[in-house]
Amino acid sequence: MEKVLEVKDLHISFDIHAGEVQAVRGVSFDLYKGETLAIVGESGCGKSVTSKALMRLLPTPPSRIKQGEILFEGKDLTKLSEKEMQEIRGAKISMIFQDPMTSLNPTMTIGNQIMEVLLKHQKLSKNEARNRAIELLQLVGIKNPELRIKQYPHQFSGGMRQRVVIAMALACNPKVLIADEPTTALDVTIQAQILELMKDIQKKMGMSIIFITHDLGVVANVADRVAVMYAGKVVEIGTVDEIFYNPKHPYTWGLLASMPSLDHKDEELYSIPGTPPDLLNPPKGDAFAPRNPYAMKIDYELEPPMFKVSDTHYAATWLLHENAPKVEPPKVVQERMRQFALSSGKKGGEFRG
Amino acid sequence: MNKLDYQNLSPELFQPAPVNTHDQEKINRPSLTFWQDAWIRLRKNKGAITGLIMIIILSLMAIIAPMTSDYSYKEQDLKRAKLPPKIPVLENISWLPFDGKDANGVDVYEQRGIKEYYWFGTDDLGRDLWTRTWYGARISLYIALLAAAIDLLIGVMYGGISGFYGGRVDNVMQRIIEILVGIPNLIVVILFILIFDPGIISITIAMVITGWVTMARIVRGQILKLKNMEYVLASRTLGATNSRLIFKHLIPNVIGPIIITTMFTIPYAIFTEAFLSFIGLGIRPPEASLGSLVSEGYRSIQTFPHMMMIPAIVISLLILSFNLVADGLRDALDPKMRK
Amino acid sequence: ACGGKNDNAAGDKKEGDKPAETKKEQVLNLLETQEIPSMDSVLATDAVSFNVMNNVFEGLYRLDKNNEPTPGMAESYEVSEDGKVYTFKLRDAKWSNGDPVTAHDFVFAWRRALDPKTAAEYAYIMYDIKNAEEVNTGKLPVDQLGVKALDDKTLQVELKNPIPYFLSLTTFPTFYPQNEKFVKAQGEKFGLEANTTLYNGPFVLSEWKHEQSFQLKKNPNYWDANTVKLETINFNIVKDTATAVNLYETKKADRAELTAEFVDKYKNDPNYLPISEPTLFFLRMNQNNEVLKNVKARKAIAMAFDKEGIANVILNNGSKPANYFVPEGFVKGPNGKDFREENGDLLKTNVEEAKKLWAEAKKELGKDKITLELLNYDTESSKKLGEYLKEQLETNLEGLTINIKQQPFKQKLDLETKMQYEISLAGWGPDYQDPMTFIDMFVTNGAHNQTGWSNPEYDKLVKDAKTTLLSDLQARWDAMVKAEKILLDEAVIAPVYQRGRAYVQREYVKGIVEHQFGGDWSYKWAYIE
Amino acid sequence: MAKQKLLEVRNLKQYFKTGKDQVVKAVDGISFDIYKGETLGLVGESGCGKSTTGRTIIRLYEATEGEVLFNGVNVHAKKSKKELKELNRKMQMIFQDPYASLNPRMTVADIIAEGIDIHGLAKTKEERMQRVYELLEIVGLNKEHANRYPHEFSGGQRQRIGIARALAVEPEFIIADEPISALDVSIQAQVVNLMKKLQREKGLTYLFIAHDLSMVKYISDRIGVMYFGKLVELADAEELYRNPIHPYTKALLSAIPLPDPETERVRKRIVYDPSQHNYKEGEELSFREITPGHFVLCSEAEYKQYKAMYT
Amino acid sequence: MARYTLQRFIYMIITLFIIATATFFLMKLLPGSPLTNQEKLTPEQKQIILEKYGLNDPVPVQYVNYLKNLVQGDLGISFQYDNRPVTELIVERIGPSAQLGFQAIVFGTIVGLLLGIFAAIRHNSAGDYFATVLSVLGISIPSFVFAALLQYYIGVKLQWLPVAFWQGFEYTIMPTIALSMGVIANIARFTRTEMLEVLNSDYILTARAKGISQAGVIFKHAIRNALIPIVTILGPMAVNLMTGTLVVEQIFAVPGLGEQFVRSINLNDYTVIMGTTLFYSALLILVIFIVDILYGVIDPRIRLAGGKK
Ligand SMILES: Nc1ncnc2c1ncn2[C@@H]1O[C@H](COP(=O)(O)OP(=O)(O)OP(=O)(O)O)[C@@H](O)[C@H]1O
Ligand SMILES: Nc1ncnc2c1ncn2[C@@H]1O[C@H](COP(=O)(O)OP(=O)(O)OP(=O)(O)O)[C@@H](O)[C@H]1O
Ligand SMILES: [Mg+2]
Ligand SMILES: [Mg+2]
Repeated sequence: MEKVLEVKDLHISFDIHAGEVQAVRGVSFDLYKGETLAIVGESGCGKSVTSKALMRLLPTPPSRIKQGEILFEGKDLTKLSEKEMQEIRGAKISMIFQDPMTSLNPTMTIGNQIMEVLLKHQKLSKNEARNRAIELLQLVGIKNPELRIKQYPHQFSGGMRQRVVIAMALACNPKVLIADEPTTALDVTIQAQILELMKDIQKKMGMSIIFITHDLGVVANVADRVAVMYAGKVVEIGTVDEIFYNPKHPYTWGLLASMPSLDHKDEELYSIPGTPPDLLNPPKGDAFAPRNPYAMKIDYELEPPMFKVSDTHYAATWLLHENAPKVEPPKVVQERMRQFALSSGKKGGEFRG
Repeated sequence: MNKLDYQNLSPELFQPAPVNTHDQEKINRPSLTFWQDAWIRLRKNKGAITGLIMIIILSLMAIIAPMTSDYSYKEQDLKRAKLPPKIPVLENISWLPFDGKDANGVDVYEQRGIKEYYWFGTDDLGRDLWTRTWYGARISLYIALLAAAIDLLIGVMYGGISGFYGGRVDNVMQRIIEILVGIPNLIVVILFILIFDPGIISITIAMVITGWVTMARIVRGQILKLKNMEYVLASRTLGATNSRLIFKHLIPNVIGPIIITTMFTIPYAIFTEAFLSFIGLGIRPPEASLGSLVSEGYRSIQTFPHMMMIPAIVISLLILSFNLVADGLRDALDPKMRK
Repeated sequence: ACGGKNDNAAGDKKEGDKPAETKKEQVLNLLETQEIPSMDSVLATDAVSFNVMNNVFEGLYRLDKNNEPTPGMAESYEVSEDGKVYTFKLRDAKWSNGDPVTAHDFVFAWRRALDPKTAAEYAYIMYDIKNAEEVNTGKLPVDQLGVKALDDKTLQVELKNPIPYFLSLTTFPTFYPQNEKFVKAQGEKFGLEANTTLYNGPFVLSEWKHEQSFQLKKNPNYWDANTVKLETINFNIVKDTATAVNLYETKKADRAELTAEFVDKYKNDPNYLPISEPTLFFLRMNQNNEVLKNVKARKAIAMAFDKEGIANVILNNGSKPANYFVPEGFVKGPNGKDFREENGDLLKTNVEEAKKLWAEAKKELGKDKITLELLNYDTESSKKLGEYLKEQLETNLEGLTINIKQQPFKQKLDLETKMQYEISLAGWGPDYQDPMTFIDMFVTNGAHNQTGWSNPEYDKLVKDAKTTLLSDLQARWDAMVKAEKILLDEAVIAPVYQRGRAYVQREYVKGIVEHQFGGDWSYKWAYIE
Repeated sequence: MAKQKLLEVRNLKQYFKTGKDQVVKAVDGISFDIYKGETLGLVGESGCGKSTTGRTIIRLYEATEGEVLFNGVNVHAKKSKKELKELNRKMQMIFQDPYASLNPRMTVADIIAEGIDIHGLAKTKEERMQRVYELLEIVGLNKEHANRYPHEFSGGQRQRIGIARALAVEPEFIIADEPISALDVSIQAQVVNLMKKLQREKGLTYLFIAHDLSMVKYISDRIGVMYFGKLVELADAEELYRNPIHPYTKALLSAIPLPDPETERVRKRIVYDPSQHNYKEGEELSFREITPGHFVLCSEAEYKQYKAMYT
Repeated sequence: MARYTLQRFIYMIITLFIIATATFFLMKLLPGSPLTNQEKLTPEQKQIILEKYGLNDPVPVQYVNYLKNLVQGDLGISFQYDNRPVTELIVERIGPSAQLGFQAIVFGTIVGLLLGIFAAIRHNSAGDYFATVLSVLGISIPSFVFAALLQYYIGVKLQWLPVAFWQGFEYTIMPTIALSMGVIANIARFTRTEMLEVLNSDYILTARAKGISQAGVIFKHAIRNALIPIVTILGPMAVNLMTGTLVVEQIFAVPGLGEQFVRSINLNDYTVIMGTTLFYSALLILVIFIVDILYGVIDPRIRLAGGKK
C-alpha cells in the first residue's frame, strides 16, 4: 500500500507562563492511500494538536514543534515555509473542524467561501469556480445549490453547515482529509448522515482520511485503522478489528470496557479511575501507569516502547514484554477477543491474552 | 534506549505495582483562588503593573505632598509669582527644565533674589505649584473616585434589579435607559453645573446623573447571562432564596466586570472634570483640581509653560495609569482568558 | 479671501526686513472676540457693535484724534442761551445707497430708539432730551420727543437740562441717523446682514460671515473720503487669547490684545502697546449686610489689599491701581485740570490702618468671625483677582472669611440688581464724557447704586450739579469733586483699579485712534506704512 | 405493576414566548409516571424538549399547562415557602455542563454544603464539614478537595461534586440532565457507576436525560423517546430496543453507531420522515399502550396496525 | 423592519420630548436673566423686553408655547443676537462642526483601524506595545491640551499649517487631528481586542486551512467581522466628538456649534442653550439609530433576521 503521509516521532510543546506543556510527546504513524485512520483518545490527549500540526496551523508562539518529521510527497512539512504550506493547505491536505456553527465565516456567502479555495489553488475563472461550487454542494447533498450559494451560514442548519465545510475541504480533490471530530457537535441522526456522506465521497474520490474522534462507535463505523492516543502519545495502533477485538493496551481495554454493550446489562461498568496526567509535568515512565490496574514497577520507571503485535498492530505497554506476567483483561474485552478468535481464522493473526 | 536494553530488563521490574486510588484523584497544582489567579496574571502584565505603581505613587503624593509642603495650596505672594520650576540637584542637569530659568534663559530666582526652591515653580499669584499640583490631584482623584463609587452603587443596583427580575420590570427599566442614552451626557453635566454652584459635590453629582448607565447595562447583561447558568439553577433547585442567589452566586461573579467598568469610569471622570474646568465650569478657586490647574496654566503656555505642562503631565499620567490598570484587569479577569 | 492672505504671509517672510513695502496696500487685519450682535444702531449694546458702527456710521459729531467731538454729519451747530436748544446744520452727506443723509433720518432714528416698542436697551442715554424719558416709558407719544427736522438739513434738539456734554453724546451710536425708507423696507432683516444695512461712515461693512469674519471697505460716498487711507479692514473672530497671539505671530493679524501672561512675553517688544481706559473696577458693598453697614468695616476692606500687585502682577496689562472713582485721564475740568489732579488719591491701601479699623469694627459689631461672599465675574482674569482679594482680605483682616461666588456676566448683574450679594467686584465705564456718568451712580435709590447707601449731602451735590449748577461749570465741577470725596470717605465702594489694555501691534500700522466711550476705535485716520 | 408511583406527569406543557406572536412549544403535552426506585430514561435529539421537561418538573419553569404530582402532591400548585423548600429537598437535579454548573467563586465545601445551609441540616460548623467530607467520600473524592475551587478539577470530578451537592439534602428523586454527555468515555463510566451505586444504596429514583442510547439503556429501567416536545414512545428499556414501534424510535436507534466494527459494517440507517404517518386532518393522536407497559404516540388507525404487528 | 423602524422612531420622539421638557425646566431654574445691560434698564423697559420673548407668561403657559413652537421647528429667537432665530443660528453654525466631526470620525476611524489591526497582527510584539501605548496616550491627553500644543508647535513654531480660522481645507487639518485623537485611540483599542478575538475564531482557522494567505485571511475574513462590533462604538464616539468640538472649535477659532454653545452658556442665552441641547440630542439619537441600521447592513445575520420581522 502506498504511504501518503508519514509522521515520525512528533513532539510539540506549548510555552505558557506556567512552563512547558508537552502536548504531543512522540507521535508516529503512517497514512495509506484511500484509507481512513481514526485517532481516538480522551480529551486533552493531543489529537487536535497533532492534526493541526500536520497542517502547520498551530500558532507559534506559544506552540513549537520540538522534534519529528511529517513527510508528505517526499517533503518534510515541518521544514516548509509558510508560503509553501499555503500551497498545500486546502489543495493537497484539507481539514474539517469540530463545530460547524463557528467554522464558517458568518459575513461571507457560502458560495464565496467555497469559491475562495478554488480561486486560490486552481486557476479557474470566477464563473467556473461558481459552477464547481454548485457541483460540490450537490455532491454533499445540498438541494437547490444555485440558490444556496448566495446565502450566509446562519441560514443553514448545523448538519448542512458541516456539509458545506466538507464541500469546501473537498473542493480541490485533496489527497488527505483531516477531520477533527466532525460530528461531535451534531445530533446522532445528523451524525449518521454525515458519516455516510464522508464514506461515500471517500469511495468516489479515493482520498485518505484522518478521522479524529473520541466516540468508539464512530470509529467502528468509519475507520480502517485506529490509533489510540494517551497523554500525547500513540499507545496502540492497528486495524479496526485488531483494536476492537484484540486490544493489547490496558488503556484501550479500559476504553472498550467502559462502554456498556447492548446485550449485557447488570454488571457494573468497567471504569478507568483517576484523571489524565497534567502535561505540564508529565509523569516519569508510562503516563498511564497511575490509572492502570495492571501497572508494574517498570511502568513507573521506564516508558514502554512500541511492541509489535502483528504487521499492522503495535502497542506501547510493558505487558507485551516477555517478562511480563499474564493478565486478564476486563470481562467485556475478553468477550470481544473471543469474537476475534472466531473470525481470526479468516484473517490470520496471533492471539495473546 | 536500544532494543537490547529492553530484553535484559530485570524481572523484578515486572512485579505488579499497586495503584494508589487516593493519588489518582490528587491535584498537583497549587490551589489558587480566583483572585490569586487574577493577581498572577496581572503581575505578568508590565503595563498594568507600571500603571498600578504609578497610581500608588501619584495617590501617595496627592495625600502626602500637600501636607508636608512648606506652603499651603492657597498661600499667595505676588513677589514670587510666575517662578519657573527649580529643583535641587536636578537644576544642574541642563536639559531638564528644573533650573529656575524662564523661557528667555534668565534665572528668575537670582534676578529676584529668591533663595527657596519651588520644585514645580509658582503660578501667577505666587502660589507654590508643587503643593497645588498634588492638592489638585487629590481633588481630582476624590471627585473621580466619588463619581465612580456612586456610579457603581446606582449602576449595580439598577442593572442588578433589571437583570434579575427580568420580564416586565426589565422591559420598563431598559426603556428608561434607552431614553437616557439618547441624552448627550456632557450637556446634562453642563446644565446641571450651571444651575448648581460648581463644587466638588455638584460636579460629582453632575457626572453621575448619566454616568451610571454604562455600569447598569454591563451589570444587567452579566446578570442576565449568569442567572441562567447551571450553578444558579442548581442553587434554586436547592431552594435558595433570591437574596442568597444574588449575594452568593450573582454578585461575586459580576464583580470582575464591575471592577473593570469602575476602573474605566475613574479616568473618564478625571477627564470630564478637566474638561469642565476648561470651559469654565470646574471647581472654584482657590480650590484646585488638576483640570482647573491645566486650564489656568493653559493661558500661559507660551510664557510660563510649566504652569500647564506639569499638571497636564500629572493628569495624563493619572488617566494613563488607570487605563493601563483597567486594561490589565480586563485581561486578567476576563473569563475568556481563563481555561 | 484665503488665497490672498496666504500670499501676504509668504511675502512677509521673504522680505522680512521691509514689511512696510508689501503692506503698502492699505489692508488692515484685525481680530475681534465675538460676532457683531447687531448693526442696528438703535438696538446695539455691546463693544463689538459699537466699534464697527463707529467706523461705518457717523452721528452729528464724531470723536477726533484727541477724543474731542468734531463735526461729522453736522457741519456746525448753534446753542441757545440757556444751553437747552441745539440747532445742527447738516452737511451734504450720502448714505451708501446714494440717498442723502437728512435731518429726518436723525429724527426717525432717535424716535425709534425711544419708542417703547423698539425696546432699545440704551434708550436711557437719550434721557437728557426733552420728553425722552416720558416717551420711552410710554407716557407720551413719540412725536412729543424734543427733536425736530426744521428742514432737510437742519435739526433742532431740545434738552431737558442744559448738559455741557451734549456734543459728546451725539457721537454715541444710539444717536446715529437711520434711513427710514431703508429701515422699513428691510423690516426684521434690518441690521442683520451686510447688505441689509446702510452706511454713512468712513467705511462700509462689505462682507459679514456670521460668527467667522467681517470686512470693512472704504466708503467712496463718505464726505471726508479723502482723509480715509485704508482700503480694507479684515476682522476675524477669535475668542482665545493664545490663538490671537499665535495669529499675530504668524502675521495673520496685525494686532492682538494681550492678557497678563502674554504681556510678560511682549513687555519689551517694540510693538507692545498698552492703553489706558477710563473704566474703573471697584468693590461694591451691600449695606443691607450688617457688617458692611459699618463704615469702619468697609474702610478696612477697602484699605486691606495690595492694589499695586493687582495692577502690575495679576492684570499686568497697563491697568493702574485706583484710589479713586472717577478715572484718570478721562475729563478735564473748566480749569483745564484733569479730575484726578484735582481730587488726588482718596482711599489708599494701608494695611495697618485697615487692621485697626477692622478691629474696631468687629468690636462695634460684637463679632469675631465674619464671613462675606464675594460675587465675581467668571472671566479668567477676574477669577485670579478674586482669588487674590480673598487671600489678601483674609490674611490682613483677622477673622474674616471670604467665599467667592463666580457667575457669568449676566447672572452676576442680575444678582447685583436684586442686591443678592455681599461684596461684588464691579466695573463701570463712561456713557458720555463727564464725571457725572460715574458720580450719579450712587444717589439714593439710584438704579445702579445697588448698595443701599444713602447720603443727603451727596444727593444734593449731584442734584445741583445736574440742574442749578449747570450754569456755573466750575461750581458744578467742584460739587462733583466733593461728591467723590464723600463717596470714598464713607468707603461706599472700594476702588481697585483703572483698567488698561495691552496690545501688540505691527509696527507698520499707524493712526488707529482710541476712544473712551462709544466705539473703542476709529480707523478713519489709520494707515499702513 | 404493584410499584408505587413517585412522580406523575399529566399533560405537561411548557411554551416559551420568543417574540411578539412567536411561541416555542418546547414541551407539548406529555404524560408519564415514574415509580419509586426506578430510573426513567428520556432520549431524543437536541432541542426536543428533554431539558425543559426536567426543569419544569422541578419547577425551575412554571408550567404552561398540566400538572406534576410528586408523592401525590401537585408541584405546580400554589405553595407556602416551607412546602416549596421541602419539595426542593426531596427533588434534586444534576446538570449537564460540569463547567457551568459549579459557581467558580465558591469552594467545593461551600458548593456541597449549600443545600445543608439552606435547609439548616447541620447544627454546627463541624457537623456541616463532617457532612461535606462524607459526601466527598461518597463520590470518590477526599477531604483535601474541600477547600479547592471548581476550576482546579477535571470534568469528571466536577460532575461528581455536582452529584454530591444534590445528595447533600438527601433527596428521593433526582433529575439528571445529560450528566455524562460532556464527559469522556473513560470518565462517563465513573459517573454512571456512581449513580447506580447511589441508587442501590439510597433507593433513589432517577429521571435520566441523555441522547446516548446505549448509556441510557444501560442505566434505565424504562425509556421514553421524545420528538419535538412530544413523548412518542415509552417502554421497558429492553423492550424498546428489541421492539421499537414508533418510526422515529427506529430511526434513532439505527443512527447510533456501536463500538463494534462487525455490526457497523452491516448496519442500515433508517430515515424518519414525519410525513410518513399520513395523518388525516383532525385525526387525534394519543399515547396508547400497544403491549403491556409499551406506549406509543399514534392515531387510532396506527394503533390498530401496531397492535396487529406486535401482539 | 418597518415596524422596528417605527418603534425606534417613536422612542426617538419620546426621548426628545423628555429632553425638551427637562431642559426647559432646567433653564427656568437658572439664576440670572438673559438681558444685557439690564442695570441700565427701567422696569418698564424690562417688561417690554420680557414680553417680546414671552417671558412674562406663567411657566406652564411658556412651556406649552415652547412645545407648540418646537413641533413647528421653531426654537425661538436668540437673546444675544437680536431677533435672530435659533434655528438659523444652528444652521449657520452646524456646517463647520459637521465638517470637522465628519473628518475627525473618518480620519480617526481609518487611522484607529490601521493601528488596531497592526497591533493585533503583531500581537505581543514591540509593534503591538507601541500601538497600544500610542492609543492609551491618545485617551489620556485631554483634547484641549493636545490642541494647544498642536497650534503652538505646528502652527507658530513650524508654520506648517495655519494657526486658526476657517478658510479652507488646510485650516481644518489641525482641528481635525486634535479632535480625532480620542477617536483614534478608542477605535484602535477596540479594534485590537476585536481582531484578536476574531483571529482566534474557528472560521479564521478554517480559512487558513484552505490555504488562504495571511493577508487574505486578515483582509477578507477578519476585518469585516471585527468591524461589526466596532460599529456600535461609533455612536458614543460621535458624542465624544461633540464634547471635543466645544473646546477645539474655540481654540482654532472655528465658527462651529460647540463654540456657540459654550458661549450661550456664559451669556445665559436660554433659547440657544435649549435649542442646541435639543439639536445635539436629536443628532445623537439619530446617530445611534443609524448605527443600528448600519449594524444590520454589515452583519448579514441581523440584516436577514430583521428582514423577516
Ligand atoms: N494554545 C495552547 N496553549 C497551551 N496549551 C495548549 C494549547 N493548545 C492545546 N494545549 C494543550 O495541549 C494538550 C492537547 O490538546 P488537544 O487540543 O490536542 O486535545 P484533544 O485531544 O484534541 O482534546 P479534545 O478531545 O478535547 O479536543 C492539552 O493538554 C491542552 O491543554
Ligand atoms: N428559556 C427558553 N426560552 C425560549 N425557548 C427555550 C427556552 N428554553 C428552551 N427553549 C427552547 O425549547 C426547545 C427545547 O429545549 P430543551 O433545552 O428542552 O431541549 P433538549 O432536548 O434539552 O436539547 P439538548 O439535547 O440540546 O439539551 C428548544 O427549541 C429551545 O430552543
Ligand atoms: Mg480536540
Ligand atoms: Mg438539554
